[in-house]
Amino acid sequence: MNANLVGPGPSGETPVVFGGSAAAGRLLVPEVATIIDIRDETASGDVKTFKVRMDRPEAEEAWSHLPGQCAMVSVFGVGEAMISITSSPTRGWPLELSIKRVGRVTGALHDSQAGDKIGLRGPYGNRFPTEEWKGKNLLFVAGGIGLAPVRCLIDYCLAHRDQFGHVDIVYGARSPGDLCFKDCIFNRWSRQKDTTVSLTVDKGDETWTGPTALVPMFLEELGPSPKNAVAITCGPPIMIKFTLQSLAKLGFTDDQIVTTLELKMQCGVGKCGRCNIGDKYVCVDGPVFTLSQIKELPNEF
Amino acid sequence: MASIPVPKATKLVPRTGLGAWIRALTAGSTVMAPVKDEGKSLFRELEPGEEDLIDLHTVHTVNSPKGAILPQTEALLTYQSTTDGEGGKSLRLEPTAGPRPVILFGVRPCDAAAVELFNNVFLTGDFVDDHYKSRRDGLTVVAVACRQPAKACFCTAFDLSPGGERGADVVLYDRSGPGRGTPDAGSGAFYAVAYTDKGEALLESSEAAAAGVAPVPAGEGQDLGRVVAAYRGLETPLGAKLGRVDVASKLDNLFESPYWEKVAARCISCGTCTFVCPTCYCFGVADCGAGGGGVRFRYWDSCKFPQFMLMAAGHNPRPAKKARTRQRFMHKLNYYHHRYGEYLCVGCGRCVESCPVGLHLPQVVGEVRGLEQ
Amino acid sequence: MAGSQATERQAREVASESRPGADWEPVIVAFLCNWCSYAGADSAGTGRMVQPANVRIIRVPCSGRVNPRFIVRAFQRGADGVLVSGCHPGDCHYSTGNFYARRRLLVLKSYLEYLGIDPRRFETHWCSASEGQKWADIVRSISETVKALGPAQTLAGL
Amino acid sequence: MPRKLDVKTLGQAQGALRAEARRLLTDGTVSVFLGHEEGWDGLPVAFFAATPEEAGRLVWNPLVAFNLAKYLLDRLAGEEKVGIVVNGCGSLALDRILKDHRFPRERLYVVGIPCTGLLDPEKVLALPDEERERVLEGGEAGEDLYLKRCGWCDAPNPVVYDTLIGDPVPDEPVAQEYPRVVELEAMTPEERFEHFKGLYEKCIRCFACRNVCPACNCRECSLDQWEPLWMGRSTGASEQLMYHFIRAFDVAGRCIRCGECERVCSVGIPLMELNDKFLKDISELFGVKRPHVPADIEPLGQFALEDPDLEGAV
Repeated sequence: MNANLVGPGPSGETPVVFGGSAAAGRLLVPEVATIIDIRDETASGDVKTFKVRMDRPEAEEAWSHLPGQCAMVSVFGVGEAMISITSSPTRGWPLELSIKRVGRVTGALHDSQAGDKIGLRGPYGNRFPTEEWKGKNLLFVAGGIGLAPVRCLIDYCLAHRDQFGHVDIVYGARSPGDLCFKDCIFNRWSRQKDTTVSLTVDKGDETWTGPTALVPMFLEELGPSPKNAVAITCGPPIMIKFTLQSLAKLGFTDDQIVTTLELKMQCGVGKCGRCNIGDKYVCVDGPVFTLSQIKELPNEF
Repeated sequence: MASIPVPKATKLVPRTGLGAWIRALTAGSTVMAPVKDEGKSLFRELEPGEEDLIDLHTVHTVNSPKGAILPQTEALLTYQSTTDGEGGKSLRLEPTAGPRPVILFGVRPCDAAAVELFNNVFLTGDFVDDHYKSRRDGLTVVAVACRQPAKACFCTAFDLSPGGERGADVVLYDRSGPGRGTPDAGSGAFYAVAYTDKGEALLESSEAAAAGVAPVPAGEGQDLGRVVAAYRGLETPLGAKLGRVDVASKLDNLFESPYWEKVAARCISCGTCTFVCPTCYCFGVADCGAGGGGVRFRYWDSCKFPQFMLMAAGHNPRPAKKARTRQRFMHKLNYYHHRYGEYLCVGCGRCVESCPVGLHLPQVVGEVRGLEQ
Repeated sequence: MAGSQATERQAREVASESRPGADWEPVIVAFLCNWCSYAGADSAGTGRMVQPANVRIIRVPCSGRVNPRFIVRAFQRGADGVLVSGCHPGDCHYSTGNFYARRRLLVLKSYLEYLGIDPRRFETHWCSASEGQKWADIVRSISETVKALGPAQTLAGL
Repeated sequence: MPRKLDVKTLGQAQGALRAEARRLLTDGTVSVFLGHEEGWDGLPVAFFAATPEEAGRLVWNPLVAFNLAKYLLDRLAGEEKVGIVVNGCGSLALDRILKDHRFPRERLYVVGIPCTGLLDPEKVLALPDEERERVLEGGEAGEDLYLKRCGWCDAPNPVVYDTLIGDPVPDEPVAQEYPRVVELEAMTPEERFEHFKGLYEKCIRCFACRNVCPACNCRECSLDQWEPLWMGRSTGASEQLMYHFIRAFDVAGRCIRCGECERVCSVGIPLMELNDKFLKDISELFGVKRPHVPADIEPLGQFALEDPDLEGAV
């Protein structure tokens, strides 16, 4: 192996283990996990859902995440990427990660098969403040792959159905083929009591009988009430931008709007100094922010 | 001003005994020290027999000693994946073993203080970076007080001093006190003051005694106090010009200032300032390997590089030099201050000396003071 | 850039095979022009000509495609020798690619020597599709040369 | 038609430069003028005058060592016309950018000033105060105070300009020699290998040498790519070898021998040892007399049927 990996610094030629800290479970060393199933979410295959399990049962037991949190996923030889966890903690293992093919790590994941080994560490980041939402109506607004982090939250809230008021799910994608989690949006969620699912696409096809509208416009047409409500939104930046305007038109205040952010991350634990917006690190202080929190941050995003 | 800790031990080290003392230290640890290299002074690992190359005269090594706790490239783990006859796959991860203990010999008080600023990042919060921690735990810092601060020095602008002990286990003070001149112009001996248990152990060891590290002669105690105080009271040239840095809260309102565009125009987006800086700690993580096995390592990265924030899908939140330049100075003077209550700078002056285009922190501090809110 | 990705990957895989030992065999990376030399190597193979198995072939569209950094990279990743072979000057499929290559590689060869890399580890040849025998001779000759020189520890070991 | 302004001294040149920049900014010929101003510590730093008043801050003295041409790449977007001041080597840098088609000549107004030599800022700063002032006022300076590149300069007069300030200085062709390369060539391969290894090991890979180089002007640098990963992100002699090879080879035949890479290297790596070898070889192999002067087609961008053959060459 390359002898150059120590660089100008103390050479590790005769390593002495001290302090007992060289044991497993070190911060930046992932757990080994296995991909047990891969499912295409979209017609074009650019989004896939990976079901993964950790190889060590103790590690699975020690793991506990809450909606909004993320996992650092490794493909060895390629790298690591921060991925939002798509499955609700109420559903246990295997963990589900829905991933769009965008770069090197996600590309390598898309190229892998069931049985392949990956690395997993986390969960990282804050979470959606669900305990603050007790008794409130929930409005979920998502676009495309933006449903991934929200799906975990929706399942979590529906598992604790009695704690919340009406649940309204507004979801859109570019085309019917780009709608993710078809089982959830067409079957599972709308069967829950007091839950509505409203779908739209930018451009329909011969199979599509539903509305064709951009998510923000569609949302304004639906006209959900801001009264005693929280809006959770996630999607591509351009959709978010206009959705926020639509929500404001509908009367939602900045405190009533929650979203999740993403930036390039290398450590996920607030050390590498990369994912900051002002003095906040998205990895440890986020990814979940209310709109009023975001407005306090420098406009660099 | 923070109160001065009570010394754990004080000794007298003859200049002629330094080599033997360091040789004794090298036996148990890796010693890193400033070494003269073709006109430049560089911090690097001392090979056996190089004790006499140690350069205690040049105030600034070109590089900072931060590599001792955050090497420019540091292996985090090794991985090896295999496939058995039936196509079953397995992956083996081995965290890298802890490093050898390191003694940083002859660092300046500013660089010693910088180590403490790393602690804020790597050892606090919900996560302790144990790769860092094992290096930090194994680190002993022997600082040398500055007889004559360099032109670019401004540690005093951050409440540090040429004789300060922050981050140091032992500080060596030339017995003759601050002053001009060549390395040999000193008195031929250092007062060695240990401020920590680690430092005390270093001074009290039998190896130290064998090298001539001796008790301070009776009756010289007052001189020692006077000498140490003189070092602590020393002013720095640029620090005197700059005064105490006090721009953290002012910068809260200057994120959108057109000033950043102006100051950034000169930047050439190299990483010199970040790499020579003793307090810049941002890093990246990458894998290197072939045939299913390899090493995952972290490496120094720089917010000055355009790719620093580039995301996989192609979005770059800081595509312009303006945003990147602002990030570096805001990080040091504002963001870090918000998070940890102090500035991410120790005033060593390396950015002043090394920036190819003369764009550095004291200048920015001075100019920010003059900006309208 | 898919081509160069493949190139790098191959160079790495090749490199990881190179391990000095008692039964050490040199690893030689050969960049062969698709139109002449690759076909030449092919005809050497189909003609059952005896040739040592040390050469790992990477097919490129033209010797002019061979960026000098490919060659340094191969050495850096542990190759013991590198070979570039293209059409004879004047016979380039793209009419002039190998003339450009000739200039560049000439400069490179001198530079490798300057950097302290034994120039005998790097050869350039012109070999046409019909010259199967010449290819077999080239392979034999460079294999023997590099074998005599021993493992190129220098760069990979840096 | 180029303008010519008569001056006798450096001080007059500075005055004429300010006046010319003021004129250009006032009549709207240019919207910004690239020059130098006095920095915080007295050394000139790059300065971008945007108003006629700001033109008064421009300086011209023997310490203006920094090539400005590369800053033009920051101003590619837009239509604005840019003014720039160059001396001899500065104009080579500018010509490099122009010949590489990286900035349109039509958007430039070039003020040229013949050069009588540049001093090494680092060395001048280290002088005792009085001596420094004397030298900066145009007094005699020892040869060792000059920038290394002045020793081999054969282009003291700007090769591109619209206005020339002062008379061209006597232009004696300097035979290009590469003494350090010759010295290294005389060593054994093992000695050279060890020598360069030491050089790679010292490198902190800050990219200052790349970023300051007027010939390193690609839109996207291959060294920044991840796919393919030309240079690993780990540091150490091996990757640094790759870095310095790629950097030097990519400017081979286009290097203007300004030595800025070497001057800005904070750890003091003599990078011209790498660049000069290419210059020397290109000169010898292909008969190029001044390989550092930008040409319409660079030596490695062309070929000759009678080029030496390679096959079997050792």
